Amino acid sequence: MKLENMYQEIILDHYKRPHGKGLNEEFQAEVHHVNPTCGDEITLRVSGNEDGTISVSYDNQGCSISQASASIMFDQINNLNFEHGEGAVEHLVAMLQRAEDPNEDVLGDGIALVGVAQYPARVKCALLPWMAWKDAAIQAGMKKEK
Amino acid sequence: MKLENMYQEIILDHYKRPHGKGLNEEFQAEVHHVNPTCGDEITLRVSGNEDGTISVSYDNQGCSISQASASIMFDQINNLNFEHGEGAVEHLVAMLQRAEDPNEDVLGDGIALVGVAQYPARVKCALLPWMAWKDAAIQAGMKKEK
Amino acid sequence: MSTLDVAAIRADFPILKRTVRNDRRLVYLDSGATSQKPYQVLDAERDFYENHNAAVHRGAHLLAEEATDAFEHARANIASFIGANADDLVFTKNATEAINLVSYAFLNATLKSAHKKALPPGSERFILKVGDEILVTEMEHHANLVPWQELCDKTGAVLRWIGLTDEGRLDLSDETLFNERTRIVALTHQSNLLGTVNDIPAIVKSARAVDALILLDSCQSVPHMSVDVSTLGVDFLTWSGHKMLGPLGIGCLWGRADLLAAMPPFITGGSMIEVVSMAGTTFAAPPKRFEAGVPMAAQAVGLSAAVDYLRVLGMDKVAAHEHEMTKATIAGLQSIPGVRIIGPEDLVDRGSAVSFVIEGLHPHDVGQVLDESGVAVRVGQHCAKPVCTRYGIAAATRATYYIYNDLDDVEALIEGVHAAKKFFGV
Amino acid sequence: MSTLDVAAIRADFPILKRTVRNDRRLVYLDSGATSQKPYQVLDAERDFYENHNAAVHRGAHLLAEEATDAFEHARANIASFIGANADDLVFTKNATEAINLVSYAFLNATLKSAHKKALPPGSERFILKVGDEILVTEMEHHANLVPWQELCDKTGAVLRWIGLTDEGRLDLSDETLFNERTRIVALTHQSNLLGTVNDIPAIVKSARAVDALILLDSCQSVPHMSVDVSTLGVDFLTWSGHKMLGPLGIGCLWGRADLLAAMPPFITGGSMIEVVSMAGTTFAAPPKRFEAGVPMAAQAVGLSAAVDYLRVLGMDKVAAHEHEMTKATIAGLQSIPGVRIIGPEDLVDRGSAVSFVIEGLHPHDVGQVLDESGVAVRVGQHCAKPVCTRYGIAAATRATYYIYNDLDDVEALIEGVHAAKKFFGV
Ligand SMILES: Cc1ncc(COP(=O)(O)O)c(C=O)c1O
Ligand SMILES: Cc1ncc(COP(=O)(O)O)c(C=O)c1O
Repeated sequence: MKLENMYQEIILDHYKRPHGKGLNEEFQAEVHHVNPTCGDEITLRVSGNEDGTISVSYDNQGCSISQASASIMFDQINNLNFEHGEGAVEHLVAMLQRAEDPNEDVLGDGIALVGVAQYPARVKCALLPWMAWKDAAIQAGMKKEK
Repeated sequence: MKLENMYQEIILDHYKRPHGKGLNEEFQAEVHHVNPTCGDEITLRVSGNEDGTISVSYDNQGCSISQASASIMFDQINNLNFEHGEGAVEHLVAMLQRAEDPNEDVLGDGIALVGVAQYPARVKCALLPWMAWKDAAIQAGMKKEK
Repeated sequence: MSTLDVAAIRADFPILKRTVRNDRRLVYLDSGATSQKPYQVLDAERDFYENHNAAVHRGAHLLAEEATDAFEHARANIASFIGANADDLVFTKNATEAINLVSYAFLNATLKSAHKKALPPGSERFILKVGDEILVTEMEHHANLVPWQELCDKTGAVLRWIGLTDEGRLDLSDETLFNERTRIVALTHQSNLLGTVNDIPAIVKSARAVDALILLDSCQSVPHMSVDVSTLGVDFLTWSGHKMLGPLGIGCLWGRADLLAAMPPFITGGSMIEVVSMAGTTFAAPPKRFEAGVPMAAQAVGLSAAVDYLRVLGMDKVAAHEHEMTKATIAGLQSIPGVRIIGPEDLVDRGSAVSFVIEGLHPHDVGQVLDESGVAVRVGQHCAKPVCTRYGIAAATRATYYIYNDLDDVEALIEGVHAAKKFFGV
Repeated sequence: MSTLDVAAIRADFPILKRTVRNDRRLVYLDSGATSQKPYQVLDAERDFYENHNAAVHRGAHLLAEEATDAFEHARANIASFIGANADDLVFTKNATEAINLVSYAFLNATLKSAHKKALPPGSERFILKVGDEILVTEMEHHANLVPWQELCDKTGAVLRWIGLTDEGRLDLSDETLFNERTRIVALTHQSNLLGTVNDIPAIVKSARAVDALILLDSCQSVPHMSVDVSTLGVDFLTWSGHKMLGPLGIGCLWGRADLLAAMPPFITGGSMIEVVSMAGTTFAAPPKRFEAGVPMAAQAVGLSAAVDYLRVLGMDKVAAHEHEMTKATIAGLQSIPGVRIIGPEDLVDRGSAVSFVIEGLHPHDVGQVLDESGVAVRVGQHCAKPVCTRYGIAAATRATYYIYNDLDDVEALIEGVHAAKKFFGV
């Protein structure tokens, strides 16, 4: 069974005991992203910290992959600045859609999502929280024009 | 060549020297029928005579089959009553679409149209004037309710 | 088991010979989304292309004649399958377009009337006033819901809907839903998520009492049971070819002749016209009025072969066969702790779509484990999000059956559900 | 003769092996109506059905993944054929639907705005006021005329058109046709009756000067010449798969990304939504927003194979090959007394559709004699009645060429015309 490649122990752990789930009262931008075919949903809020980093909070429902991915995203991106956060998102996309080798420094437990790449229909589940973060951060004006 | 089956001498004669072409000034109903794929057109007028028969006149443009058929229609139907005229129309339909044996008493030169049945795309051409007559006669209220 | 020789049927479907993940045999339980195609259908379509291909209704040469003949024979054959006349059957690209065609007939009649433009005699039935009502149900597929929402948004008509009981049936207790403002009742024959088969005679009676039109979305009925418009009493029937062994890219609208004749066109262009000038255009009679452009003739020929295939099996036998599998599925699922069936659990007036959720497990994950063992089900909202909302679920796992399935497939499903629970430890 | 190996090409087209009336070889000169299909296309479509068939974008099982992959790869490949991004290519059932999709974007934006309903940002470009103008030409196929007439009938916008010169070209002398009321210019790249290839840079310049959108009907250009949207400068491109070796039942709309994003949907239903409730619905981004219902995935895969086939030949070679045949046809027809060519007789900016009439002979009769000798041409109004009216003819005979034709076919046509004259004694 290849199933264990996707559902690694570490993914199931995040799924069962998600990190950072629950919305902060205060926020600068809130987005609601959905995956209309399967019903995954996430509400995500961002607010800027004084040091230029971004704090994130979320609430969601969905499959194990999207929930674990949200938990991992929280670990990796919370309190990063936009540039670093965006780098992590890009890196996840590269790993899932272009089979690039993952970098544990950037993705943390996210490297365990590598097995998802074999199931194109699930890639969207894994990306959902990360894309929501990027959208929210841009809406909050945290992307600096160059 | 089967072509001669459709384009019998008698058809080509009607085509080159059509009978009754030209519209009467007086009429009770006028219809304009077209065959939109090929551009055949007919304008046809009917008016009732005192004896209950219907006089018909027409002007048209189109292929040899539709023009010859109009000329033959004029010969066969002009100054018939609705019932007899409709009978002739039905008989032509039966010959062209259901391969029924033609009756020269009813169709006159129209029996020479029998070869058209082999070319389904042309059946519409042959029927056009006859259908126009029927439509006009009905519009003029010449069909009696039973 | 049953009335169909499933082994013989399976031999006609090339895709069933392939294996899927882990070299498992394919257990295809997603025919509700689209069915597989037998050789007979694929061969008919290919024969059209290899021997008779031409643009239909647009030429006088031999190929054009043959193609036109094949296309119109297909129309007549498909029409006769639902007890209809060829002239009253319109080909569309799918059921979705067929439903939109009717909703846009209302829109276009309303607008043309407002702008004092020519309309066919009888079109008053399609002219809406602000406050007129469109009645749907809470169990509609998005294809039979969103077009009516859109129509209301653009005309000031009001969308109303028949709610659902906890058992997954229409709640017909509110009789005021049918009233003198109701212009059309659009509902599904069989719910693609719940499996419910609706009581059409009751709906027809209520709709007729207020002189409303009735559109029946038959996507999930025409492929699975005997449907005869000459006795159903509805005004429009819409369905897709691809769910009944036919090719992708073809759908059907049947309409009562007087209504089709009274409807303005939807998509306009070539082949649906009578006389065109730069200043204005007059339109052909139905069904051509609604078939602008070069049509999907090869697909019509394929669908006609599909109809022949089903006719030989017999639609009553098809329904009986599916009924057996439905019964076994419901019994099997009921025996598993934590499984909740969404939709009727009794077997009366119920088709073979069986949806369920498992306590503590997301359908996507259930589907993945099933897929790993070769069982293809659909997971998600099934284009029926309001049904999910009604039953308090985000999504569901759905098995749907067809003529090539049997009780072994049911067993594979039930085993897969056990495996999923085990894998995730719930 | 030329740049293409016609014998090798012909071997790929099964239908060219059949004989027609009187056991004649098939001389197919009706590709302008629909082209024939090579094995490669038929095989690709069949492979999809036999091995990967499922409803795309609707399932998580292996087949659904494979089908979705095949469908989206086809989209990307077809888009790249015209120099476009996959996301900007919408699949429709034919070109006619593609054009209607744009005309209905105007209608729906106008109505939703009037009813104060949600519209995508940027949709102002599609909201019409009474007196706004839609500009077409007198040489349009009905598919690019009637939808705009209908739009005007329903909104109070005004249809204007660019007339034609006696030579069969656009008469661009009236500059006031492009003015500040002009909202969209919809015209054909190549006339299906006249063969004229229009001067798109000139049109683009005039349209841009008044900030009008431009829709290019490319039904007769994409199959026959190299077309690249990244340099053309138009906003929308519409064409049909079946005229370029692809299956029936699929058409394409390419649109500029910002414009597609600003357009409200046309046909609504499943797969084009974001969130649905009984109270209202939000829509997906393009291209999905415009692809409601289960799409024609097998046909997309077939069309992708067609694009590959043409790419290997090279579109410049295809155009050069057709040019040779056009030249021979015009010369051949000019040498026959009583023959009048409808459309440009010079060979500059001219495609391979050659239409003509014969003094004293109706095209239907000409076509019949040609058919008897195996030559399949189209006769009639070619879905372009205003062009017939403009040139004072009731109908015309038309020959159109493609990659599987050669100079022998031209000769067969010319001989057939002589035979027709002889048969009818004119
Ligand atoms: C120039 C032109 N535009 C539009 C169309 C319509 O294409 P379809 O009928 O495939 O929608 C055609 C062909 O019929 C055409 O030649
Ligand atoms: C009940 C029902 N209605 C409508 C549809 C829409 O059919 P299609 O997507 O083929 O247009 C479907 C299937 O998707 C369905 O199951």
